[in-house]
Amino acid sequence: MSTDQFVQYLISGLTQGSIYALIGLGFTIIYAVTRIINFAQGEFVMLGGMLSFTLASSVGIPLIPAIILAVLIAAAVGAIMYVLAIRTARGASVVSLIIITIGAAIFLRGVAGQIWGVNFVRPPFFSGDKSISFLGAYIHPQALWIIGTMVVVTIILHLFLSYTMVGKALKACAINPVASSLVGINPKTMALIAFVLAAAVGGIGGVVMAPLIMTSYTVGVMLGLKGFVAAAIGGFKSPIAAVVGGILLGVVESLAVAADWGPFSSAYKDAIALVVLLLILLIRSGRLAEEEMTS
Amino acid sequence: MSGSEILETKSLTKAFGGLVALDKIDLSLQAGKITAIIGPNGAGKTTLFNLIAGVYPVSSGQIYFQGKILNKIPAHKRAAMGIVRTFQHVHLFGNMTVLENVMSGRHPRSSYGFLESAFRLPKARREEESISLNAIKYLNLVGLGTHAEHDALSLPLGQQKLLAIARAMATDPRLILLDEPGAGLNTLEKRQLSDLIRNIREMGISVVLVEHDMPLVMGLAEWVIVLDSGQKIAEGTAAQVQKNPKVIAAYLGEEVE
Amino acid sequence: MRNYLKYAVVLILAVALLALGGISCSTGEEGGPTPTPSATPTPTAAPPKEHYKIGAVLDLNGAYSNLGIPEKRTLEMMVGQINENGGVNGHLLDVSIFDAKSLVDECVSGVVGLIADNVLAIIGPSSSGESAGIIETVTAAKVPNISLAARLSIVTPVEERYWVFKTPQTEVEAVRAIYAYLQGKGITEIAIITDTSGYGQGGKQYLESDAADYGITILDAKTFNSGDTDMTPQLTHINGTAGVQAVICWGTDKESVIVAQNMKTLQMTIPLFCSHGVATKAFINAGGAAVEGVIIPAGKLLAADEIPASDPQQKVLLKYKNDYEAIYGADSIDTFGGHAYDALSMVVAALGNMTEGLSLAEARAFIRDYIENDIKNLALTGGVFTMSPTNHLGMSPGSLLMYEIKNGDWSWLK
Amino acid sequence: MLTKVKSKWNYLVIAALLVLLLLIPFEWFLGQYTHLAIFIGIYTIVTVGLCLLMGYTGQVSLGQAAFFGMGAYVSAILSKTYGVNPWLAMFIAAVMTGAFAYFIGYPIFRLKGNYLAMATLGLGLIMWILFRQLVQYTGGPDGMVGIPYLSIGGFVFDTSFKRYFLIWFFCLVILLISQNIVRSRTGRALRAIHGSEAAAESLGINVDQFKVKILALSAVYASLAGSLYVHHLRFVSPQSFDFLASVKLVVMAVIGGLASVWGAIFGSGTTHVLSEVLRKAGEWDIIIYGLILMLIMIFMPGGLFVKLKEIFERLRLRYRQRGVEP
Repeated sequence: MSTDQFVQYLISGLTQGSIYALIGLGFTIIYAVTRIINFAQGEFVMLGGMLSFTLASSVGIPLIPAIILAVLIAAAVGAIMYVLAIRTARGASVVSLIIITIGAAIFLRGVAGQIWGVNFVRPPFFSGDKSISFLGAYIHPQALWIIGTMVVVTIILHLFLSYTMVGKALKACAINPVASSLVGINPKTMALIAFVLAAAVGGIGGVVMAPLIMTSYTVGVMLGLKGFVAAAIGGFKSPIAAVVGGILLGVVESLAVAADWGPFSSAYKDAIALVVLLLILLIRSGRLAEEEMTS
Repeated sequence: MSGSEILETKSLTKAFGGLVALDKIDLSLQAGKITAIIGPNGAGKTTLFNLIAGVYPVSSGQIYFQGKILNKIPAHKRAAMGIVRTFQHVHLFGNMTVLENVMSGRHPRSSYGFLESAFRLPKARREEESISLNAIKYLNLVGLGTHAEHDALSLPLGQQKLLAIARAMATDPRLILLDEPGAGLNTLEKRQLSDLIRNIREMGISVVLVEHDMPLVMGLAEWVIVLDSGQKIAEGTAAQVQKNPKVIAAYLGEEVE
Repeated sequence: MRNYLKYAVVLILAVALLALGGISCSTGEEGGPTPTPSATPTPTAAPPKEHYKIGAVLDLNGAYSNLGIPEKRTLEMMVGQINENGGVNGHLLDVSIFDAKSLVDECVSGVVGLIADNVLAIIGPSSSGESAGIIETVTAAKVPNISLAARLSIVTPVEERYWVFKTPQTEVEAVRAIYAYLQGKGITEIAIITDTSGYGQGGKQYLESDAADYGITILDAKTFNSGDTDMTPQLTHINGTAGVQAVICWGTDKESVIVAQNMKTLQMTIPLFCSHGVATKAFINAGGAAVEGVIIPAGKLLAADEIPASDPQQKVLLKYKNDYEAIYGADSIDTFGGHAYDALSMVVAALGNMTEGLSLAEARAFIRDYIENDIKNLALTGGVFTMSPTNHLGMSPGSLLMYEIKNGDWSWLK
Repeated sequence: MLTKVKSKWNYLVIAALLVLLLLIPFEWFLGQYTHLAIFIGIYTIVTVGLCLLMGYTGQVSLGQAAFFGMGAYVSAILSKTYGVNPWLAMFIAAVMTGAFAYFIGYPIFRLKGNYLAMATLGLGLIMWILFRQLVQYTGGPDGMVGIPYLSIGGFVFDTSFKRYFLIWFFCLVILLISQNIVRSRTGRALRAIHGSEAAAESLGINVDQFKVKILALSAVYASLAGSLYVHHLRFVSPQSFDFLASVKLVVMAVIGGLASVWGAIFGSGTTHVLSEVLRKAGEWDIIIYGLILMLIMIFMPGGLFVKLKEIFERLRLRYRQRGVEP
């Protein structure tokens, strides 16, 4: 494989990785604060994409306001979902809450299907369709938007969690809900904020990735799955961890296609990626166990 | 068997990455006695417990139980040998009743497995019989017989601690390690606790307790070992260690509740 | 406060249920057990004859819903028309449509349910996997089934598919159409990139087996999964393979667009050929600039207006196109609805020749036998059908045309 | 409470349910739903395993469909391609799946919490990919048709009516076995692990070993269900064992009631009856399905079975007070 090709594989992996990371971020935020694996995260991404399409292409609002509006609506859906479905479930175990998010995902998908129909669509590109040459490889301008957005969102989240009052409260709640509620942090409010944040981040992701990978009412399933894997590799620990997980997944997938020895054709790329990642987890697990004991 | 050693450690050391939690500790505990391990926070008391219980491997040195070396023996095998411990944060099984908690303590003293239980084979029925009989016996020992059917976590903390001890006793131990049994108990409950611990000793079982509550320790312990920042700084009878200047120094600033 | 919210949730459910009620009622009417006075053209006060019950399992949700929806619309439209004209020999048609959700289990359950409802024949499902799943069930129950899925394996080996027919063109015709075209253009060295789905693997199988017959060699073969969002790595590999003159992609429309998109990004200039599975408006609309110049084989429906009157299919193509677009809007037509049109047409043809008073089993057997033996040179949207005991597809060759996408529309490469 | 003091009431209810179960497949009763009832039975078997694993031992599995699929495919391939006797094939499948689960259990259970979820999910996906890609054995994405029926001597289970009784026989036996397990020393050990691994270990419970054993047992259940599944449908395709299938299984386990063996029936039953009822709703079905799923969890987070038990208890007490205990 020539260096040009290698660079191309990396670029592709990085782009996909950024997509997975953007989705993984949402999983991480909600999990950290509530211990819930939110199976509706992929649907937030779907909403972001579909809304930006409707607003920009159908309604004809200029791109920027359309995007902002789309993200706001997605965030609102997140809030409504938490208030109506999660908070009303008093005394529900985490598992039950996870099932609620599954129900919500199915519901949102169904509604989206009714609103937008079953065909897939593509919102307008942010800055054209002319691919850019880079070290003998090519990259689509929208891909740069995706990577950029991922980086910016991650940094903002990181700063938000580390330096703002609310952010710190969220962190505290993530580390120890009981203690933080004793010092006057209301876990319910924190959970609400987490859902809104996650939905917004998912929405943003959906908005930037939709022009490149297109969107339809069913994309939430696959994207959600990839995002979950990304977040899980990162251990649901921090935004940074989720990003690392996502990039890792993307690059390994891309290289798995590059290296196609005999039986391990591109048909097995996902399997190869998963095996590699599981091995990483297992190797790390020893150390993780040690950490648990000391902490 | 009083007089002989139930537990011995030789230059026992445990390090987590950089920090040394226990540094070359030599201990020898008399069988059938109540021994207390005291020391300020972070002295390494709980680490010592975890090493004896086998929660994590020793870094260097040896632990002997009734003369047998313990280092390589996995935690779950030690209960069968006669070592059992309780936890500072009670660690009861919330998904079981009081009685079931104690019954699960009979695990090392019974042997039937999946097959026998799946098909209710005679062996299973026989053992279940004795399991529940023994469980009730130990439940009565700690005076919780009347609460058998309640959910374990519905009990007040005092009784939860007693239940934890009953559960440990159900394994028919030779040596029972009690991690801060007195923490969070009121005076009355503490008195009950002391009585219970003495009872256990009367049954010929060696007791080791880590405890912050000095009055309780001094009232109970026949032998006291003092740890400070991973080192053994003193041991002896309660009266002796109380006068020991090192001990006093170690406890300066530590408010003794 | 919280109880409030609970009530809110309940309210939503109630609304949804009402809506459900509405939906099922409305479908009920379209399925039409109750003939409206205007719809019953029986001047003599003869008692209305019992309805002909037909079942359909279509994917109204999930991966294949973009096939299922036009199929459903087509069936509802046809049933409406037929019943307006007094049904078949005075029997009103009653088509009950089950949602298979693009899932095999759901599909089988749906079919079992339909059979329990004593339907005379079952139309659908839309995907090859589901279709394979119901073969055992319909065979055991002796109910004729007309599949709307692409794979040839659905009707072969025909002795094991006694009760199963299908209307869409198979991957075999599509592959041969493309290869013939390549041969004409003198292209001999190609790369293929195929979906790992049943549809894609079917295409791969025949692309590889038939290549030699057309003097074509496959230099690189890559795959992707349904739902993948980036084929750049595969295409990079293909791009790095010397001598590739054209790429053939075998998948459904969304993934195919991404392949086209990625080729453009990699600035690959060699032509891209896609399967007949991408003949949807969404492919063009969402594909935009990326799919300009993509060449595909597809049914004549896409060029209905250009088909000469000499072509036996012309009439039916125009009729279906105009009727459908009259209801669902201009340019709403696609070939998948056409497959449903063909399937129901065959069943109706059989019913039209069915004698009165047959038992359910007899009626089912009659429909099967009629389709197998008496569908001869029947021109429909997919092609001209001539079924036989050895051929349960029976499509005459040349049912597929080659199209190139030029400024946002199919243009027939005559 | 109910599990202990077994009053006449409980026996009455159980008897009634059994009679109901017995009558379902008869034409004059619910005959046309036999197929549905069979599916409920098959999925109940998988769900029970999941309840033991998740509800009692507290170990998440997002890849249970992998074992379900292994059972299905091994049975299908052996009995169709190699002409092995279906019963033998079923047995081999169960042993293979159980052993497989046992051996991957050791590495997998070194992971905890969400890492474990991730690992099981990965396992499920990998198996699914294999089912799709090993075309020469599995028939690929389109699957295999023409898998033989089960039969005893000359008696062939060639109708849904016959298979109904076969499958529910298996289902009830497995429910009883599981019931015995959870009410035994083993069951206490499993619950202890769920309660506190440290405490369990300190009481001499070999935590790791119990985990892999229960994983293996749940895998065997899933495998048996898979075998019954293919010999019922006489068809198998990878799609029935994808990620969503694993999720569906977890959903069944939870809405039935994770910490109750008998809840499995309600979990499997509800999901299947729901989608059957909703199928008439056309495209709207999944919207309503999603809503109902949420409502069940919101109003009975402990699962249907727990709720039913509460209601039943309340009724019983009321009648007790009225003094009309039969």
